[in-house]
Parts: sequence; C-alpha cells; structure tokens
Amino acid sequence: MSDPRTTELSNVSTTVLGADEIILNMGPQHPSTHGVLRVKLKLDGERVVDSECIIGYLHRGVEKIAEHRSYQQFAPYVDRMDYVAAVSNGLGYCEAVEKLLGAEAPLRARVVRTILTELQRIASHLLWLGTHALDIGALTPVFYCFREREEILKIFEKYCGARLTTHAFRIGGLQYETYDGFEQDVKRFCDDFTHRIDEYETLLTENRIWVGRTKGVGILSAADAIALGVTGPVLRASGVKWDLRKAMPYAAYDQYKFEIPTRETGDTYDRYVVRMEEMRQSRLICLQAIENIPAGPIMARIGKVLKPPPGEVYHSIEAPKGELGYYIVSDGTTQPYRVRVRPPSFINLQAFDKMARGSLVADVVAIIGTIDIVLGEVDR
Amino acid sequence: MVLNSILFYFFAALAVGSAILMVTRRNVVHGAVYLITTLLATAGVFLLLQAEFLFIVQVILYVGGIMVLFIFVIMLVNLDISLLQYQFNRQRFVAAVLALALGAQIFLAIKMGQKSLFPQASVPEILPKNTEAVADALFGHFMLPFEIASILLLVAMIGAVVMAKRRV
Amino acid sequence: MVPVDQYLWLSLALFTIGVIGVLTRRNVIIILMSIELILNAVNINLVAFSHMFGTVDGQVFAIFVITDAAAEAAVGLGIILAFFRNRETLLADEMDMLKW
Amino acid sequence: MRLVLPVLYAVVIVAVLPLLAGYIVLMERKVMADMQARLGPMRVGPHGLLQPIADAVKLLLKEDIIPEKADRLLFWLAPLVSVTMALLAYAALPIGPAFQIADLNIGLLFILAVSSLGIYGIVLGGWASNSHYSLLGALRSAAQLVSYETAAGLGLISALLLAGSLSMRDIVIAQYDQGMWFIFYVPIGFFIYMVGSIAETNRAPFDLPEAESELVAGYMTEYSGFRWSLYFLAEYANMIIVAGIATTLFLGGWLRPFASFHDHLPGTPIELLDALPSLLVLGVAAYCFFLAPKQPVKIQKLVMALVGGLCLAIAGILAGSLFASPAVLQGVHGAFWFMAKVFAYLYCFLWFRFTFPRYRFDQLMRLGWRFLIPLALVNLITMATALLISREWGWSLRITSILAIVVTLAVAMWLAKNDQVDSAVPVAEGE
Repeated sequence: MSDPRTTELSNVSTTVLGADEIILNMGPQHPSTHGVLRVKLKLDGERVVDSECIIGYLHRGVEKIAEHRSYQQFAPYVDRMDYVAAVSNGLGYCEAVEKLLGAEAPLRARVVRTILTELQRIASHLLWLGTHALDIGALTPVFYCFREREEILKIFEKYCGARLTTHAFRIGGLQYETYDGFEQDVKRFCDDFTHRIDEYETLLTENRIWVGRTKGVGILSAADAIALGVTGPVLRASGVKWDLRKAMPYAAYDQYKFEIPTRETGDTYDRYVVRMEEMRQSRLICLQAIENIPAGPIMARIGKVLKPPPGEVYHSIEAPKGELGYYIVSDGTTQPYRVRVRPPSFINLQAFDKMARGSLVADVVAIIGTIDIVLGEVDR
Repeated sequence: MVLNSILFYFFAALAVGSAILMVTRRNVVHGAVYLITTLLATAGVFLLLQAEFLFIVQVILYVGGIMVLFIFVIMLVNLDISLLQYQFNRQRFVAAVLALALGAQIFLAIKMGQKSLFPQASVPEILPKNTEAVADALFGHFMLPFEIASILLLVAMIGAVVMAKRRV
Repeated sequence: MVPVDQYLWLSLALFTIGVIGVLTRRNVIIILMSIELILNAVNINLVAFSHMFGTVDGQVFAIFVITDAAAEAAVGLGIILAFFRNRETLLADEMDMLKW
Repeated sequence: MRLVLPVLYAVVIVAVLPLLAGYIVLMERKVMADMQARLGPMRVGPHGLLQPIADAVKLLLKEDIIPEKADRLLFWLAPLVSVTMALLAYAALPIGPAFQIADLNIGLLFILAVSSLGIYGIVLGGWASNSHYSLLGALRSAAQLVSYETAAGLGLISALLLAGSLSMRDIVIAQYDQGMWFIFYVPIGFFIYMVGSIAETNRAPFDLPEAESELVAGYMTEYSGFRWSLYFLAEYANMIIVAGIATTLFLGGWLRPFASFHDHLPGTPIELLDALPSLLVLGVAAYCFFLAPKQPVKIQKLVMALVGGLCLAIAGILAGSLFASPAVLQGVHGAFWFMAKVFAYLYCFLWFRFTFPRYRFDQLMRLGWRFLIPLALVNLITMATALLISREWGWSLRITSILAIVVTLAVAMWLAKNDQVDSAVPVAEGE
C-alpha cells in the first residue's frame, strides 16, 4: 500500500463506502504528519476502518543521483535522507563502500564514529520524543528535548562545522581529527544527560494521561512486525531482541557492553519506553568509548580515486529508526552502477495500517509519531 | 412600577414576535434560535413575576439543556435536503383556521370569566426567599410528585439512549 | 403592577402560535419545538396564578412541566434520530410506515 | 446613587476586561516560557509588557472574512452571544465587599445559568461557518461543556451546603462567620470543580475542541480578526468567571487569610497581614525600578519606570486604605485578595496546560461520567451526612468533615482503580 505509484487508484478510495463512513485526508500539509506524509483514512464515525499512506511528496531521486557521482561525491547526499540522523546515514554509506573496497577504517576512526553515531541516535530519539509528545498534546517536553539536542549539535558543529547534515565521516575513516576537549564535551553531556532523561520521564512515564493515550494504542505483534520487515525500536518494542549492533557488529560496537531493551506488547507506550532506554544505553556506550579512544591514524590508505572492483555489497547498520541498509553494485568505474537504500522509515511505515486499523482518529496522530518516520528517508 | 410594565410588554412582544418567526422560518436552526429567544423572554417574564428560581430553571434547563439537545440533533441530521422542501403540509389552511378558532375560544372564555376569575388584583406581599419557598414545597408537600418526576426523567433517559443508539 | 390577565393574553398568544406550528408545519423538529412553545405558554399561566395567590405551588407545577418537557424532548429527539437514520427524512407527512 | 455605582462598576468591568484578558495571555506566555526554559515575549515593551496591546491592534486591523456559504446572521451573532454571556456573568461576581454590580439572592445560579448559555456562541458559530472542522469542534465542545457542567455543579453544591445560601455575598460572609474557607471542609469538591472548570473552559488537558490536531481550531476555524478576538475574549472572560466562582465558594472570596481572627483577637500581630498587600505591591514596584535602568532601549526604560510608578500608586492606595474607615479598607483590600486568588487559580490552569498531554475524546467522556460525577455525588452525600451529624449530635463540623473527606477519598481510590481499564479503544457501541 505504501507504493508511491498507486496514489489515486488506491484500495481505500475504490472500496465501497458504508452508510456512516467518510474519507478523511490527513496531510500532506498537516501539523502532525511529520512533513509531507499524506494519510487517507476511511472512518466510521471516529474509528479508522481502513487507511493508506500516500508518499512521494519529497522524492528527490537520491538513488539515481548516486549513479552519476563518484563514491566520495555521493557521500553528502546520504545525509539528506534521514536528515535528523545524518551521521548514522553517513556511517552506513562509508562502511558499505569500505566493504566494497575491501578496506577497513582504523580503530581510532571506528571508535570516534561510534561515539558520534550514538550521540546522533540520542539526538534523533530526542527529536522524536519532543514531537511525539507534542502531537499527543504535551507542550513542554519538546523544549527540553531541543535543549539537549542542541548540546549534541554543538559537539557536531565543533567537530566538523555542520550541525544538521554533517557529512562527518569519509570513506576510509575520518577527515578531521577530534578537536581539543572533545572527550570532555561528550563526557559532560553524558553526565548531564542522565538527569535530563529522568526529567522527561517524570513528565511522561507515570503520567496517567500519557499512559492512557499510548498504552494499548497501535499494537503490533512480533509476528506481524517480522512479517512486515519492521526493524529498530518498533520491532524491539514488540518483543524481538534484534539489534544489528549486537547481531552483526560494525564500527567498534563489539568492544562495548550494552543492553538491547525490549518490551512485550508492542504498543505505543512500549515503543516510548524502549526508545527512552535506548537513549540511556547510547549514553553508556559513549561513556565507555570516551574512556579510551585509541591513538593512531584516522584514515585508511585507500587512495584518492576510488575504483572498487566489480561486484556488489550489502551493508546495514542499526540507525536510530531501524535497519539502514545500502546495497551497492560496482562496475569497476569511479561511479557506482547502482545504489539501493533500505531506509528504516519506509519499511516501518508499512506497519501503519496494521496499527491504525480500528483505532480512533486521535490515535492516528500518536501512531504516526510512534513509528518515527522522516519523510526525507521514506521518499528519498 | 412603570418600569415593570415596560419590561413586561417588551418581553411579551419579544416572545410573541420570535414565536411567530420560529413557526414560519424555513431554516430549522434559525427556528431553534427564535425559540430560544422566546424562552429567554419568558424567563424574563418569570423574573417579573418574582419567580427567580423558575427563571434560573428556565435558563439552565430549558435554554441551556433542552434547546442544546435540539440544536445538537438538528446538526446531526442532514439539513440541506429539507431546506429545499415545502415547509407546510397539505391541511395547513384548515389547521390554521382551526387553531385560530381554538385561540378565539380560549380568548372568549378568559374574557367572560375575567371578573369572576380575578376578583381583586390584590398585589400579594413579595415572596422574599423564592428559592427556599420552592425548595420547601418541592421537598415537602410535593415530595411524591418530585420523585415520580425523577423516575420519569430516568425512563426518558434510558429511552433516549436506546433510541439514539446505532446498534442495539 | 401588570394585571394578571395580561399574562394570560401572552400565554394565549404563545399557545395559539404553538398550535398553529404543530398543525401546519411538516418538519418534525419544528413540530417538537412548537410543542415546547405550548408547554412554555402553560408555564406562564401557572406562574402568573402562583404570583396572584402568593404561593409557590404554581411554580412547582411549572418545574414539573419543564421536567416533562425535558423528558419529551429527549425521547422525541431520540426517535427523530432513529427515524432519520432509517428513512432519511424529517417530514412528518412522510412518516407513514404504519399507514397502509 | 443606588443605580450609579452598579452602572459604574459595569462600565469598569467591560472596559478593563479585554485588557485583563490580554495580560492573562501575556502571563500565560510568560509562564509557559518559564516552564519550558525560555524567555517568551521580550520585544514589545520591556519583558513583553506591551505585547497584549500589539496583539490587540493586530487583531483589530485584520481582515474580517466571512465564508461565502456561511450563514451570515448566525455567523455574525455567535461571537456576540459568547462574549455577551461571558460578560453578563460578571453582574453577580463579588470582587470585594463593595465591588459587586448586583447581589442577587440566586447569584451563583445566575452565573452558572448565564455562562452555560455561552455554549450557543460555540455551537451556532461552528454550525454557521459551514465547515466540517468547525461543526465537529462545536459538537465536541458542546458535549464536553454539558458533561462537565454537571460534575462542576455537583462539586459546587458541596460548598453550598455549608453556606446555606446562593447569594455570592452571603457565601463569603458564611465563610467569614465559620472562620474557615470552604476548601478546607470540602477539598474534594474543590478538586472536582477545578477539573470541571478546566474542561468547561476548554483548556488543556481538555482542549480537544480547539487544539486537537485533526480539528485545526475547532469552532473558531473560520473566524478571523475582530470576531475571532471576541471568541478569544469570551474564553478568557470565562476563565476569570470560573476562577471567580471557585474563589468565592472555596477560597473565601475577598477575605484575606485568617480574616476571622480579626474579630477574635483584635490588635494581635495577625493584623500585620493587612499590610501584606501593600508590601507585596511595593516589592513589585521596587523590582520594576530596579529593572528599569537595565532595559536596552530608552522607551523601554520609560515604560518599565511607568509600570513601577503604577505599582507604587497601587501600593499607596492599599496602604492608604489601612488608615481609612473599615469599609474602605475592606473594599480595597477585598478586591486585592480576590484578584490575587483568581490569579492563583488561573496559574494552576496554566500549570496544568504545560504539564499534561491531551485526553482523547472517549477518555475525556469516561473521566467525566465514570469518575467525576460519581465522585461528586459521593462527596455530596458524605458532606451532607457530616453536616447532619454535626447538627444533630453536636459534633464539631471540622471532625465530621474530615471523616467525610476520608470516606470520599476511599471511594475515589476505588473509582480510580476500577477506571484503570487499558486505554485500548472500547469496542464500537453506538454513537
């Protein structure tokens, strides 16, 4: 149903309407659809009978662009997909190309990458928390979340000069050495952050209204989640303990101890709890990594012009929103023959219909928020 | 006391005028608004009759409750069709004449009995604590009717819920 | 002081208008509202007499009338809603399912 | 003279209320900013003090749009109904022993009746706009108002039992005579009224008719400019009204804290409380003068100093009335205490708004009908029993009311526990 090609001739509009049923279009311009998602709802009173996500309003042809850029030139483009987690996108792409080249980034680079990616995960979850709470009507958390996210973005800015679309990593390692005081900055943030999470939790976790609005809303069973290919916190909230950082360690994750938080029910509240716990775990990873950043080079010796041998590679990482995979086919030239991205938001959005069916209109807002989509990534 | 009379005739004119408008308007919502005006004018008349508690009951219950219900239902049912239909039924002329005849009869009845009915327009002493008096009457002498009325309301409530339910 | 018969005239006027409304209009909601108008006219009488005799009995009766009006409105509107759902009409002369 | 004073009061209220509403908005924005770790309006005037005036000018100058297919008569009428009813309710509100337009012996019922008519402004406005969002918002709003009015009214009755009168003035005097504000006798009644009043004024967390993301702005969607500001004014006027009712019934109205000790122990240090208002306002004035030189622009310095001067004048009046006759003292200080309590109550409104997420509509209705109304009924019965016991057996009302509170609390716990069904959508059953 989330196929961008079937916009109007969709299953929702062609089915016959019952006596009390109406079609409601939410979006693409709507405060709570997080960008330009358009949701077509068939309602019986306020109850959702059928739903369909219509996407493609932010399609920029990122995958096609890749075929006309050299490997390095394409790296900044991936930042524009999930623009609230640009660092993670960059990590996935760089590692995929490295795999294609048969090279590996030096350990120091991998550790710094891990730290920045985990900070990015926290930032992405913070943004999710703020907007999700705002959708449900809690006005205040969003400002607190942005306050902390600001700290993370400041670290990014100090490191590479950019805040949002950072292009922090290069194929083969890092372009920049860490700045003086990088460790202290991260440490200060991590030390501070544990109280901040407690602060959000006092506002929300035990709040009767919050629990009432999220518990039992948008339930996704583990079987459904696996069948739909859902990944990330959405999958883990349904009780599946699957995290690529543990299952197929990349960067430097195999060196650090952390838990994979899971919950059983798979409702909106569980996804909230899982993400909150993930932020704590990310903080722990950052703290462990910052303790001991090994010395050494930050760039592998891969040469200036990249000409990977013909072949194909699939590499995926655990992005904040789920499994972010890159499938790259090389024909031996300086430009990739084909790049295919497996964006977590796009796949996770497929679960929307499953979650929304039978709920009320007000829940739809909560469900869109809980999947944590970024339309830049869905539409690419 | 002149003020009293002026207010009475003002309220009376308002009530009758908007009642006529209510019966003749095509748009049901407008009709409801005119009925609300009539009811409020009547409430003003009650106030002139020193029935303060009844004034409040009229405003809270009639205007604030029953009429809200009416407007609710009017908004729930589709209006656009009924706006185009003819508003008066076939027997309208006969019915109007009969109604006017009934009115004339009552008029005559009141006119003829006027003297015997009201021997002396004796101004009674002002009821100082109207609310207390009504409460005493309601919970004292009229206790049984009061309880029956509440049972009636309960029955009506259940009936309304059953009627309005989509699937029983 | 306004003489009591003035209240009766007012009441009579409202009553007659209400009766005309009930008998001539097709829209069942307006008919119901006209009935409310009639009940209201009765209330004016009751309160006027209550005032004349210096007791509150009439007012108590008026309260009962209002209670009755509330019950009637609730059930009546419930019926209208149910009827509208089934027949999609609000016109009294089209409500002829019991006629044959 | 019997007519002049009320008319004067009425004029003052009508003139001051829009300004007051504007400054409550400013207060709201400032409180919100403070709770969210930011500054809020800072540009127009020092610390945004002139922001409400700028907003008002903006609203009045905006284009007045009437949708083409709207019902013009009702579209025009509806905001007027809203604002008229809101203002009418002020007729019986005692803002001090002297400052009341009319002391009706059905005062409280009058206020409730009139403010319940404000619903017509909402419903008719929503209908007249000829828009689905407006209509849905209006229907939701009306359903919510009707439901929560019941609960709020039942909460009020528990205090009325103690007062034994419907006259707003007598209610305050009863609290003076009994030496205690009614909130201490019926805290649960106060709680119920508070929740009910938030819902009645459509404030968060019950702001579904206005802010629910799918309804845009509820019944006000199609309104703009001056008409919209009328609705806005009505909303804030209603907030002040409910705060005024709560203040009068539960918080001792215009009485200052420990007002009754005045009679018991004349000349004791507790009299110092009389000086508190003037000292407080003096403090505010001093703070303004302290801030004035720090303002960046010259005109802002001037405005800040003017505000300080205004506070100084108020402090002067408050202090001066200490030496005037008791009637003047009561009148001036009564108004001060009344407004202070109203603002404290309103502050709670803001506090809730920025703390709680929004209810879903079915949860809202369930809270009203399955929790608040039963609780209000139980509270009423226990309170009446307590009153009866203290009257028949001569127990102290303070003890019996505590017993009543305990019983009611137990019932509240039980109700809350039973209400803990999971929030999954209930199975469809009718409308």
